[in-house]
Amino acid sequence: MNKASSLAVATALALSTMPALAQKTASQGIDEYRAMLQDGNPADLFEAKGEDLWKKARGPKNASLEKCDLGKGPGVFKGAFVELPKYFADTQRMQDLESRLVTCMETLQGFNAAEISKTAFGHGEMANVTSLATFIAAESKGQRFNLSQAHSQEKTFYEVGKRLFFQRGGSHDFSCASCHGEEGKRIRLQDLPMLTKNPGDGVGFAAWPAYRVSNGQMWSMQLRLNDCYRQQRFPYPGFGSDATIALSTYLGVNAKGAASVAPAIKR
Amino acid sequence: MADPMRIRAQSSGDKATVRVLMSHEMESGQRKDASGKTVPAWFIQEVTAKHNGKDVFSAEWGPAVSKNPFLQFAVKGVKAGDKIAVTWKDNKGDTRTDEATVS
Amino acid sequence: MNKKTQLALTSLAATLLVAGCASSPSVVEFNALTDKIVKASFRDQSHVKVERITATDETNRLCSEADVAGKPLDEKTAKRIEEANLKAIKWPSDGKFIGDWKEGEKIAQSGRGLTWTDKADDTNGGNCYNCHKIDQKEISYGTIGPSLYNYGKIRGVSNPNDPASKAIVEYTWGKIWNAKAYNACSNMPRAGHTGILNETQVRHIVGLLLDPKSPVNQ
Amino acid sequence: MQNRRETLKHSAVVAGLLATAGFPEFAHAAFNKAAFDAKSVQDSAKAAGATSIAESKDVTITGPDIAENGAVVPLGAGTALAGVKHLMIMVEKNPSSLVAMFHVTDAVEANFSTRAKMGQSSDVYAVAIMNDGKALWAKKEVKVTLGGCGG
Repeated sequence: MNKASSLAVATALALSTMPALAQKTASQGIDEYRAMLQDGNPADLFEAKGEDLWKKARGPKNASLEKCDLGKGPGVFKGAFVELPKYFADTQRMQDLESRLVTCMETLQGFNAAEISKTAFGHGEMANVTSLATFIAAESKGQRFNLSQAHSQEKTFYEVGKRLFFQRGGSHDFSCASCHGEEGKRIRLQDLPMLTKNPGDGVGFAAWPAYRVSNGQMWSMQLRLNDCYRQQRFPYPGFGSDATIALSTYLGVNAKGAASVAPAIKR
Repeated sequence: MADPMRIRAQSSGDKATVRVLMSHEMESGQRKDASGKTVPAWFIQEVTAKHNGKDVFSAEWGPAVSKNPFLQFAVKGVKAGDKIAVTWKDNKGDTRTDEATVS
Repeated sequence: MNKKTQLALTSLAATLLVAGCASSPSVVEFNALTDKIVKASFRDQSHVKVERITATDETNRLCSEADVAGKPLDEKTAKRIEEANLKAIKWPSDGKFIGDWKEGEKIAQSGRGLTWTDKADDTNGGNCYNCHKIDQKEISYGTIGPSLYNYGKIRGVSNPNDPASKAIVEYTWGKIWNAKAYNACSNMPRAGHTGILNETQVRHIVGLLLDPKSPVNQ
Repeated sequence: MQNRRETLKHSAVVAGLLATAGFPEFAHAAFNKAAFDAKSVQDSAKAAGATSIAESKDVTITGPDIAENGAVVPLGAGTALAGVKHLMIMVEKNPSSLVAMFHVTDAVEANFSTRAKMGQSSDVYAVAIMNDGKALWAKKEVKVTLGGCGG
């Protein structure tokens, strides 16, 4: 295969020249790459699993989640995703999709909510929460975000979320806004959505849960925020904690009108 | 037991394009865990497909196929309503079969 | 702030009452509530302690508040912050500003260190390429910060040891050590000041940017 | 489109049936360990029965010019030639080149796609092993970039 290797060298040499051109080609090339992955998103596997988990009788009470109230009445899941987080009168608190699912797993199925919340992402019942969230989110695909700001608590969480978004700290002085406060920026080759306003359909808040090809994991919004905080060099935000829900409320309200593409596929 | 596959089989003319997603770790055998020990290879080794019960497709895979694998192929002489069944078997002997109706 | 609200703020469970007030809460109340929620929501993980965000300095606090308000710091406050940060810069102990650009490139490439998944004794990276174009051979660079390609060349540094280059050399060291000394609310971390990079590492980064032999200046 | 619920229902039934029946016998189903263990494109083709090897315009390799992540690189191999026995997808610079080997029958088109892991930028190959033992190949370069925060 002598010809092959000499060709390889020639190609490599050609690619190392003309960096300006290569740069332009790089972003186009990556767009092509992303397009190739759209057909066949492994998130489908998690969505199917989530649907199964929703319907299956499980837990100490051997019950399904089909009577779970995600904000639109017991058992209604279509369109629920694009209205969360919201205030729930029964728990008297703001909840996002995942913390609400955990509430239902406790009240309907008899699981221990505190135990689930302490479980690491990708493990045990927490992995099931992620699959369930993927299924519920997928049922609102194409719908536009429309979070309520009617309840005073919803407004309060928006204001707190805004403060969290701009909170500088950690060893690097980073806030969410360091990366997501301006338009058209990127980290390495990753485009960064500006999250202080509606960043557009299927971008930012409207793209998670998403399948991450880099590690082959399904990432929920809670994990997305958790890993943002990790990279921000912040301490660990508790699963379903008020901080994560306030931040989600801020992002969700800002995303008003953006069509959801969740579950998406990401780097 | 392994999680189900997602199979989409779409007919166009007299053939059907089959797209499959499989739930599998596809551990490469090259990776080290936190303690520095090599994680043993664990991957789907054989994939086969049947059209209405008849063998039509087979492939062998190595550990370099990505996690949660995707596969696309096209079967000839297929019409809507036919059945396509896909089976995988991994190097530990685990196997899984799922079936889809051609649309 | 009325007494009822104050009481409400004393416990997290009672935060509902704040919102329940007829009048909307004030900025101060929202700030206080945010602090409480932060304390209740974050926990230590590995070597990353909650103090990292509850015990932030005045620079971060004032800049965060300005960001929330959506207007920049007033000139006087900004000056004061910059002066305080400038004073805190540690200059090279041996008077040498220029290190090995090859080592600098490695540090610029590395995004490791100081997250809860990093080991406490890991060597930290500079995260530089995350935000800056530097060596133009690296196409995977970020755009949050300005391009640093040809950084020294553009500034006319042909010999960093020449007294004529002194001001640029010192500024470059200072900017990497403590970016807030020159721009109070810069997005850039204070690599030396907050202990991300040590003196030797900062020297290598300065070398990467200013050494005429560095690929940055080709 | 296939209804998800139906797929699941079928899956359960079929899985139950086949779990006991074992893996169906199929002419090509035996795993060609030598081909997968081979380090190079050429050795792997030989292990798959190739007696000679040459570049061919009649074989196609599809893949991105740049992959944002080496963990998932969509690759495809195809040919319109008659008399093809196997189609192989290979990544030259992987520890072992062979990613996947597809067996061509009259019932399927000689055109297959999957996704591969790539440790670094490399040439990727489609190799068609013909019935007469000739191996015909096509290749393209796929650049793997470092995405994200590099941490």
